[in-house]
Amino acid sequence: MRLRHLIVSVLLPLAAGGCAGSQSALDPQGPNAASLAWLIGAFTIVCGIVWLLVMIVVGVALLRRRGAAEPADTPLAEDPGRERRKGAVVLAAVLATVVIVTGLTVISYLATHSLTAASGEPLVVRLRGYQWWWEVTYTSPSPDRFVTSANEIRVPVGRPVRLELSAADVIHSFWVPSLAGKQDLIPGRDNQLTFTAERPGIYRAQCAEFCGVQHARMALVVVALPPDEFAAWLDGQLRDAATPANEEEAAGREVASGKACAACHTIRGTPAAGTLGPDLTHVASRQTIAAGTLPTTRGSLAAWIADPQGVKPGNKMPMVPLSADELRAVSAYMASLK
Amino acid sequence: MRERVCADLSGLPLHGKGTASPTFWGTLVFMLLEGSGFALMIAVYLYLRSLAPAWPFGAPPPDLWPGILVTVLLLASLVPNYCVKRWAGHEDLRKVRIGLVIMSVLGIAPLIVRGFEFAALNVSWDSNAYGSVIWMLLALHTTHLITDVGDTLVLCALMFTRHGPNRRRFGDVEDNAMYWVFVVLTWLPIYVCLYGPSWL
Amino acid sequence: MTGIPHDLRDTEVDRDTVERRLAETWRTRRGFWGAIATVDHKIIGRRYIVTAFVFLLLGGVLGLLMRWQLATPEGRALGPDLYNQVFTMHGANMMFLFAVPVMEAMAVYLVPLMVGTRNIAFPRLNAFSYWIYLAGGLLLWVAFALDMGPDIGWFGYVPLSGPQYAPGKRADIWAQMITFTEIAALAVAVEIVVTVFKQRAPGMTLDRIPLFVWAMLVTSFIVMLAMPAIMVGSTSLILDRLVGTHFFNPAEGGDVLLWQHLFWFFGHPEVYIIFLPATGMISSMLPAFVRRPVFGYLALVLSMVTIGILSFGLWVHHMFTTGLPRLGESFFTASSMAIAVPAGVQIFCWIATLWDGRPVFRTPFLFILAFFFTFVLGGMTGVMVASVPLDTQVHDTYFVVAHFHYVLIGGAVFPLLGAVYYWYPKIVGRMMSERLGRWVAGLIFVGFNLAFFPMHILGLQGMPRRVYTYQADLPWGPLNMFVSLSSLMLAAGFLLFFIDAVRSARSGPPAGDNPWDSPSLEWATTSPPPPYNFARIPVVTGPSPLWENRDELPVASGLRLDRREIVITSVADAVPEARESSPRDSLWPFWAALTTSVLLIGSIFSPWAVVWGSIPVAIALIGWFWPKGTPEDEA
Amino acid sequence: MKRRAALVMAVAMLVGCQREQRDLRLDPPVAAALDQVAPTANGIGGAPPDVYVALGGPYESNAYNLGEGKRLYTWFNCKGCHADGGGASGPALMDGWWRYGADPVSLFVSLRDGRPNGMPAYRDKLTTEQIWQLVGYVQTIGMASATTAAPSRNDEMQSRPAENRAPAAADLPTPPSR
Repeated sequence: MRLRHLIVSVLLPLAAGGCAGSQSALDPQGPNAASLAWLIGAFTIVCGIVWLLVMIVVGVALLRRRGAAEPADTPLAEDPGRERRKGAVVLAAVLATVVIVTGLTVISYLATHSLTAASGEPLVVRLRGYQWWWEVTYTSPSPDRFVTSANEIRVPVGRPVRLELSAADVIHSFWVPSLAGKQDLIPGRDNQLTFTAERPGIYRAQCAEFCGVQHARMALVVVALPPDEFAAWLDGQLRDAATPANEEEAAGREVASGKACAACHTIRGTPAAGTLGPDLTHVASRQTIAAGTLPTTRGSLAAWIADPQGVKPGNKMPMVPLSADELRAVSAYMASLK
Repeated sequence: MRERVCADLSGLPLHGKGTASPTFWGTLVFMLLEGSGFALMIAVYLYLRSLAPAWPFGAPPPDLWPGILVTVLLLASLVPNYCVKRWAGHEDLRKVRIGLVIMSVLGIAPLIVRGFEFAALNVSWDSNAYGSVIWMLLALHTTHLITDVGDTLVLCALMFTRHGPNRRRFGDVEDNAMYWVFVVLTWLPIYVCLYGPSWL
Repeated sequence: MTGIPHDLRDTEVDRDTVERRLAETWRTRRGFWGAIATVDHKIIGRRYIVTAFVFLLLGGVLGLLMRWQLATPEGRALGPDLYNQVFTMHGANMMFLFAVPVMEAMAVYLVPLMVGTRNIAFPRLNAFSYWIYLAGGLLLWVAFALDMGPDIGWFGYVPLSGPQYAPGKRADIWAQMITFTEIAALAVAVEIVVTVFKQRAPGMTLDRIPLFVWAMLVTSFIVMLAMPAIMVGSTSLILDRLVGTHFFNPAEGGDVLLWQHLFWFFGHPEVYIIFLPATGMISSMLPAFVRRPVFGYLALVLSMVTIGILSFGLWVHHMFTTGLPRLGESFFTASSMAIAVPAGVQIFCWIATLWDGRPVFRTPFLFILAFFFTFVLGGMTGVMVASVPLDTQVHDTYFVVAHFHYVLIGGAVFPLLGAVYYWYPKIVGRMMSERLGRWVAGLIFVGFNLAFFPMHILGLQGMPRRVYTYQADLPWGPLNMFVSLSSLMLAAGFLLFFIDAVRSARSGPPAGDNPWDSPSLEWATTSPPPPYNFARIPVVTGPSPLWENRDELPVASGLRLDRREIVITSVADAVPEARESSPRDSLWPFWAALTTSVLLIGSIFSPWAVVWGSIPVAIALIGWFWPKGTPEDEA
Repeated sequence: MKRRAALVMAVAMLVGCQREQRDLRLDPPVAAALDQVAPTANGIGGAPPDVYVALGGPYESNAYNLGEGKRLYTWFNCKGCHADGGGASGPALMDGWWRYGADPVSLFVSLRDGRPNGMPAYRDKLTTEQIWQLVGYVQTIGMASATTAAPSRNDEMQSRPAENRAPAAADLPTPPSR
């Protein structure tokens, strides 16, 4: 596919990646996104040529009779023979349109087919959209190996991943442009999306359907890992939360399970077992917090806990009054939950 | 710009009848757009029905008698309605007056039964989507029923005033009769939706 | 009543007397109540146009606010709540209060003149339509001023707009504003259809109807078949929110996607409701600026009708990411692509018109050229989003924002601005400035393309729509800043346009009857036209009446002067059938609109408003239709 | 005339803003002040904090706060004991006939500190603002007539008439039709 490479190399400069991971349809990192990028390129070239041709003809039409015409000039008489010949040209142009449009329909149909055909036993991951975060559940043949996480999907490289999409409240849309096209998460309906990551890397994804006041801050990252690394990581996720390594972290655990935090969040291995917000058992192992809003550092964790409504106004996490010591302790504890 | 008179229209009537009347076309066009409203509402009904595991769901099927009575009354009203239309075409004031009185009664009667029909649906609009959509269908048709009965009543009153004997009024009566046919005909598919057999 | 002898004919007196008597019969009374009561399609059309442009101005300000917020990452100009209101207001305002109404407004003014009649059909309905439209617009904007502006997007997807996730009355205001504008649009559609069917000048057979009128006819039919869908939708939504029905509640047998089907069954034809009138404007303006009739009249008419029919078969292409069955989606890809064919026919016919023409580079023509450049590009991206797999990448991104602004601004607003420059002299009697006009066309064209073309790239780079901000580490910052700066240029162009339009009304050079030497009937009367439009009704002998009769216009006589009389002709051949009357001015449409508005606004708060509110509405309607014994009532 | 119109407009603005505005972030000092209720000795009724009055009682008439209150009612499983207001192991709320009265301060104290016979204290589970939001919502459950700011039905299986059908108590055993 020489043409494919050509198109991709033309489009690539437009797709600069950010440090949060690439989020661009023009920077494909998996077969789905690659064939979509190819399709975008093909359509762009065909449509571009057609547009250029039309513009050239308009330009020529204007230039060939350029003169100092005035509104008052007598209307031109039509020459029937000439009009007939022009009719034939117009008809030819219409036929050409039909041919082009049919051709584009066919390649689009073929692309649809290639997208739905996936090979290999997929990893099934349940993705549930909430206002304004994502719940990620890794399924397994044995129910005790289900792992719940949030705002980050880790996938093994080379293996197809089937996302089972559902929504808890309003419509959301999952879109990771570097790997696949988007698919909506709709209350009362179940959707699926299958994709494969070809290279290890971090790919940013974002909610693409307007879902309320914090639609803009509903992102997540897809992290593609080599299969063995993925398996090791998944085993790690099955474990309970890390035990505090020092006094400060232990104090933080007390705050997290005694204050309002525990009402909404689960930290496995502690009394905190709320199910309204993201699971925090391994929160520090994730790239971002608050659905892609801040990078996971102790400082940003503290900032987020101290003033969630200042960082992401309107989100469902309340501002829980904490003393400075409590805040320091709880953020230290959170940062330790690798 | 200079003008050259090339036609004299003074011989034309002051008011066109039938297809020469803009009101006729206006009524027709209103029927088209309201018809598309009915069609869409029925499409909503069929759509929700196609998604439901059973139909009617969450409620017993509606009682049939009020619906049948309304249908019979509406269909029966088509006969005097046709007569009124003809008499109006002949500009027979006395007969049109009688006909409009009959039509007023035949318009109000199904409206009264319609009140019982809502009760006979055996489901509330806020019970579930089935209840919502059949209430909406019935309410949509009832709105049309009310407006046309209102129109008939006003026309009836008008025919007994000094404005009655006027070709324009007879045209209005004809258009009103045409609209009544529309109201009756749109009822039939809705009736089938509400009370039709379950295999439908 | 007016002192005119009964049954006076225009054949019995001289031309001056005819004009004086007609002016007496058709005039609008002076003063406040006279202005409220008028049913003159020109006065109402003018109001409609001005109001729509005011909404354009307001909507443009909202657009600039959004660009201000998005110019830099993590912008702090507007908060998320206000931003969501602003983008919803921008979309709803532009679609429902500007784009559709302005096209209908142009038709209200122009169609009766172009078909050679004295007033639109059902002029009182026309007055009612304007008041309802105004009330709907005020409802939306007053609510916005009260921090009650809708924040659910112009498409109002449930469940976000439903009872659980949209507290308060914001969503209801949006839904009820739609009811207002749809009533107004449906009323105008009815008037246009009957005007075109029954009030064409004698001799204006189907193949002699001006193309703008054809476009409005097709548009009116689309309005009548598509708008009930949104009425059904918005009514269901209000019922869900107000009385707890379950149309959109999946837990009780409703369905979330039902809303999207209903919305787009209206929403896609809506695009053609905006676009077809614009193509009609192009076809009607083009002859004057290439000095020859438009090429392929029949092909143009047929392609408009085809677009009208096909427009109902593509709504699903707005729902390609909702997980509908693949086969169905492929069908909708094909139908969405197919509409490129009739659109192409129109483009090719216009180019064929240009080919042998002698171009006159005046401002309206510049806008037509800007239209070619931008609309064809927008059409190309339209072909791209029609493809299911491709759409999964660009749907709900800035690519789509770019696409539909290319189609709507390039495809509809450019022709509209051209049309304003073109028909302004007819409406106002004075020319707009040619010098400023060139600046306007240049600034808007360049500003538009600079502002919107980069959005294609932003979309492909992954920027979703409807986000109030984006993070600094995403690569979208520089382009967004560029877009925001370019939007200032676009805004400058519009500002200059408004300045020109206001200034020329007072100080523009007088236009004369036919400044562009155009071929259609509206140019046969004075500028601005008298209240009765034509002293004698023209008789049409060909598709370009004023070019075929360059010295003398054939007219018909025999109409009465003491009552508002128009000529009714047959649908196909325009053979005169009757001298029908056209209603006098009346306050009742205003009262009917006022009571209807009270009912509709009240029903946001309580279902009982429908019951009690319908009583004054009924009284107003009876007052409206009760005969008053005027000469117009004679038959 | 003009002045009167301006006055009407100003009043409308105030009403509209209060009913619909969304204060997404409550200042911590205000939140702390909102906690300073002065209940009477028997724990029934009392004086709301000064700041509550100064804000104009935003938790009883503001649509957003009422909607949030309804969300919290579900999230914190008030249903578990009170059902959808119909009452189960906890007392019914829909009848508006409450043991400790319908006074907001009394409700606030009930929620914050708990009550004997099983009502737990939510002091450590909810913030002050959230408790006030719940107070506002719970009041609408027991109302004799729905306020226009009240939330409507939820997108879920219906086990009670919607809030905007108040007085809901009368309609509790949903009749098959009107």
